[in-house]
Amino acid sequence: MKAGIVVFPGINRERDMAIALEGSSGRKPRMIWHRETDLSGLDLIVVPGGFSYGDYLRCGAMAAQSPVMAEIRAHVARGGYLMGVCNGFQILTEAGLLPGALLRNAGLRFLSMDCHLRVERNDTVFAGKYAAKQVFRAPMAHGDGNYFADDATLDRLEGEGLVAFRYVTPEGDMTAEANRNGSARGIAGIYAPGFRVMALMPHPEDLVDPLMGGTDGKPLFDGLAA
Amino acid sequence: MKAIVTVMLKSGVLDPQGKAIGQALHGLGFPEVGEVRAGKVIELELNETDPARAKARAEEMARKLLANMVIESFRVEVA
Amino acid sequence: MKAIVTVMLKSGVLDPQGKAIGQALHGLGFPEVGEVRAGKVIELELNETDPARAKARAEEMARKLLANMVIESFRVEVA
Amino acid sequence: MIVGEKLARSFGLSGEEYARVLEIMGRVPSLTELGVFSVMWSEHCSYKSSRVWLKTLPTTAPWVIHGPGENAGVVDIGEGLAAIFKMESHNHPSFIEPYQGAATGVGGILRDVFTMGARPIANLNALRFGDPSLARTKRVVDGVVRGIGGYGNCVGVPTVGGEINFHPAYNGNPLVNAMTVGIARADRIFLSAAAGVGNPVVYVGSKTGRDGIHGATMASTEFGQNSEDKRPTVQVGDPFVEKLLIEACLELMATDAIVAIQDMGAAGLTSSSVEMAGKGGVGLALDLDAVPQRETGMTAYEMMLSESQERMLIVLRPDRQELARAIFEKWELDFAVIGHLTDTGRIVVSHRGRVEADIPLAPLADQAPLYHRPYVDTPKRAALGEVADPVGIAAALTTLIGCPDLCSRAWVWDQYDSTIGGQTVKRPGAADAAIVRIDGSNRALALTTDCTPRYCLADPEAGAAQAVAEAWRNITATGARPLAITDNMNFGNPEKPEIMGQFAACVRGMAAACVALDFPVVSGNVSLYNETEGTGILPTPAIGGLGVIEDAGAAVGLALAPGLDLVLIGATQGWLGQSLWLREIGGREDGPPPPVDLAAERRNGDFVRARILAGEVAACHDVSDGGVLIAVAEMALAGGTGVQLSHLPAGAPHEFWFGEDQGRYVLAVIDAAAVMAAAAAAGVPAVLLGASALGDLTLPDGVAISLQGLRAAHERFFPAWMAPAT
Ligand SMILES: Nc1ncnc2c1ncn2[C@@H]1O[C@H](COP(=O)(O)OP(=O)(O)O)[C@@H](O)[C@H]1O
Ligand SMILES: [Mg+2]
Repeated sequence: MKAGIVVFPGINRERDMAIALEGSSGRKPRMIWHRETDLSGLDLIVVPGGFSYGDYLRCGAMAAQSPVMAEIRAHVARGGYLMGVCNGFQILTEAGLLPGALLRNAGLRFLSMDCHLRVERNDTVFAGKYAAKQVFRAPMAHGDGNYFADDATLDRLEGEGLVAFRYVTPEGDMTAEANRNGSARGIAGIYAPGFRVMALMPHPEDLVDPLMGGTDGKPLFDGLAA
Repeated sequence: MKAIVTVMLKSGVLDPQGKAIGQALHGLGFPEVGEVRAGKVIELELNETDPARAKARAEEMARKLLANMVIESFRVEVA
Repeated sequence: MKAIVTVMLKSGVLDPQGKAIGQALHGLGFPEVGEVRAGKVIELELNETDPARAKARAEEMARKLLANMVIESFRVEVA
Repeated sequence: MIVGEKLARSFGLSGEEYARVLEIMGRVPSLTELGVFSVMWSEHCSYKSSRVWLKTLPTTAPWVIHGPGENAGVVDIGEGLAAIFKMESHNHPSFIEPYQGAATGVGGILRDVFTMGARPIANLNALRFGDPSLARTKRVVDGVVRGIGGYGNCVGVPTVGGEINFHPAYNGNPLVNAMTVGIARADRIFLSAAAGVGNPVVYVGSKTGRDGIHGATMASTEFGQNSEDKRPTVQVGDPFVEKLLIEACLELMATDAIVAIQDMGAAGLTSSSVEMAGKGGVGLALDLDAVPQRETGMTAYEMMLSESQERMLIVLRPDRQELARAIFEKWELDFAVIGHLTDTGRIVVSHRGRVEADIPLAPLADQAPLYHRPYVDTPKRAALGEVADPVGIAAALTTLIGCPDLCSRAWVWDQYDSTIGGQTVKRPGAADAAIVRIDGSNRALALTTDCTPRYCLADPEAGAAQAVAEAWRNITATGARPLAITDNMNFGNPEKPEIMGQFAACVRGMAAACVALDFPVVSGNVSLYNETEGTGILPTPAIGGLGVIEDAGAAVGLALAPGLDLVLIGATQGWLGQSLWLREIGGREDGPPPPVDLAAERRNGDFVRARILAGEVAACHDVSDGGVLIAVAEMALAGGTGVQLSHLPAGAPHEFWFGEDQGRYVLAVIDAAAVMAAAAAAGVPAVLLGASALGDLTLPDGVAISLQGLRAAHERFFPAWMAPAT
């Protein structure tokens, strides 16, 4: 897939994302400054991590109002793929492209450490290179990753199979300890209906090189490379 | 005019910050403290002289940006 | 009773958040917005029936914990 | 305000210094002029007490591109690349407002590095706090850690290492030393000397407010009872603007527009403009009406002294002004031409049609005060003599590994983004030095900060040498080649001869170690007057070390795996003077610190590095605080692997296992015999300690200590201390 990475002021994991995408696809992704409006020719748009607009007011709130969001909506309406990571997840929920919201971490502190994610379904382009229920490691680095949605929304997400990844122990069990930021039902990432839009809080893009401690994140990007 | 927009988490949304503040206040010798809710306040100078219009505009700002209606509610005062 | 403590940065202290909100509002078509200041509001349920005492206690809480008096100031309302 | 000696004194100038101002000016200075002199001649900006000593530090090596004197030090790391790095203190602001003080400290040191053309790739910090049993200490630690994370995480630079000590001597004066490392092309380094009469002087970044006026003066005086009054000077940082400023500056640096560039740090517009013009030997005309202002009615005095954050001053090629403006406007930053260079040799500041300052630059710099302050040597400590072991090895190990100075710092680094950039090969806690690869290369930097202040108090010369040696050793223990250091000299009041004696001896000790280890000083910072009501801090010459390893994949960490032999490199005498064992178990801070044998340090380190690069070493850890058994236990915990110790020391067991003799490493190897033979051939002492295996940590006498119990003890302190009150 031809990929583009949207850069809002304050975004800071765009280079990590580019390295991961290029590592799997062999193609350099296009960097899209948030004032650009031409997204033609792209199959996949990625909204990466960082602190867009300083995370002031609410994480992702200001970026969600940016002009490029209209183009992103059009891209999704055309059937294009969209992925949000960390701040990208926050931006997509603020923009209403995904349901729910990301609240302050339950412990009220920034969390920077590896977590374990369970692949809830592997019949999507994002998770297709993982095994079903596979557990993989990913670094997380966020202050506001506590996924919230009302019960009806959560029930709908589960009912429609839209939960992408959950925080689990290395053995694959959901425990309070494994769910450090306090997310509702341990949700780390979700899909929009149709499975072409996906966002998650942790950073698989920072674990695609044995030198950096592992390649657990690589299957995700291999899936997107096809 | 000045508009003051107060944004609070909806009841039903867990407020760990409010809870932590409550616990800290107990620890500091304020046993009379019951439930605590933490929110945001945004004070806006508006180039606008009509209170009703100022209020309507501030409410529009709150709906568009200042509050996230999935988790928050807001109130606006003008002065 | 209920006490509402509003905590704002002192005037003169840089308010990066207020500044960013102001710029965003301009971009969203609210040119009438002038200076924006962002602060916190803490709503406290108090097991206390005397308004004067409630206010005095909430002020004490603000000084001790809720406000950082180095850079912030606060006001208390009781209801 | 009437300008005179009284006002000058309140600005921190002495009577003599004010007399010199009168002489240079030939008249009574204006308020703005007095402000300029007072900040330029403050200890913080002029280094008036420390300069004569700093000059004696070794600063050159074939790989040093720029030593001290620029915004940061620059070393050649090969492949046409340079590493640019520096450490800087934000001690006083962090005591007054821990979050903002620490945050703006990180912001300031980042600017020192990217102003030279480098993209910052790593942050570190060196922190000292007071007695953990004080509520105040807890608030300061919490605020400082949040502040460092709040700023560093937002700008997107990984925080990869640091150090933390506690001691009551820091109760009223915590130390917050922040270090930034950046990478630039060696032929694209930007300097601060202004040139080209007529060239525009441009202000970029955030607007100016009344923040931190007289911050540099504040950093040059002791705290008294009324330090609360100094509070309005606290600045607030905006890491979001800093991030934009980094990107905008790097974008501009890719063009040929910049003649000179300097960040506005302490003493803001004054020091940046005076230093740029002074270094370039030109004059400067500034028009303050053009300065972007956040507040109304600011005076010239306020604008010249404001320490508002996230601002830079640039001298541009005139034909590139519009190109530069477009870049800063794209990044939504202020951009204003506020003056131009002249041939007058003077700085002339106008505001609202009036000349508010007109000062000759040469005497402002050349006649800045320089003091040979009187000093007395620190008396040598009497030898410790025999100290009996009251508790036994196993109990001491569990106590020590859980004490505030040795317990796990995971609570701290878990709040710092250490992986952003996707280049962090060894994260905090994984190795003695953090390893950060250079994007697009196989090469990596090894980074560490070190100092053992209790050694420096007992013997400043040996203690400072030890700090440099430990930094060198931490880099060596990963397999990297140590290249250079930055330092942050934190001391008490230099007007006291005992304090000045500590300072002088520390510089001597550092210099000796730098020479012996080929590890020059390329940048640094001095923070004096760290005293509250007459009580000074421990002398704390914090060292930030940088090394390079050609193949990032060859770097080793400290995590143990099963099936390896543990070999101790370096001689062990069992030195308990100033050891943590003596303090935590013996209840005494006593005796001389361990001696530093620089020749042995070098020999042992070069031997260890060669073994690592030959692929003979699976894990390596230097022996420092707490001694050999602590080093072994840390390796075991990091790898989740037990150890069966077999070595029976000749002397008292507690001296062997907890002594803090220097120049030592624990290596985990597959072929101990080969390593021991190579050591013997190289004249390097080596002892087989035991072997790793799944299970417990078992002492030579068979006493088993469960890793689980050890881990619980190790990880308890910070989370328990910081748990919200219930
Ligand atoms: N303030 C801090 N910030 C980040 N990492 C830290 C901090 N303090 C300590 N560390 C990390 O903890 C580990 C152990 O630190 P330290 O006890 O100082 O090691 P050593 O004694 O070997 O120098 C190192 O990886 C160090 O970088
Ligand atoms: Mg160290």
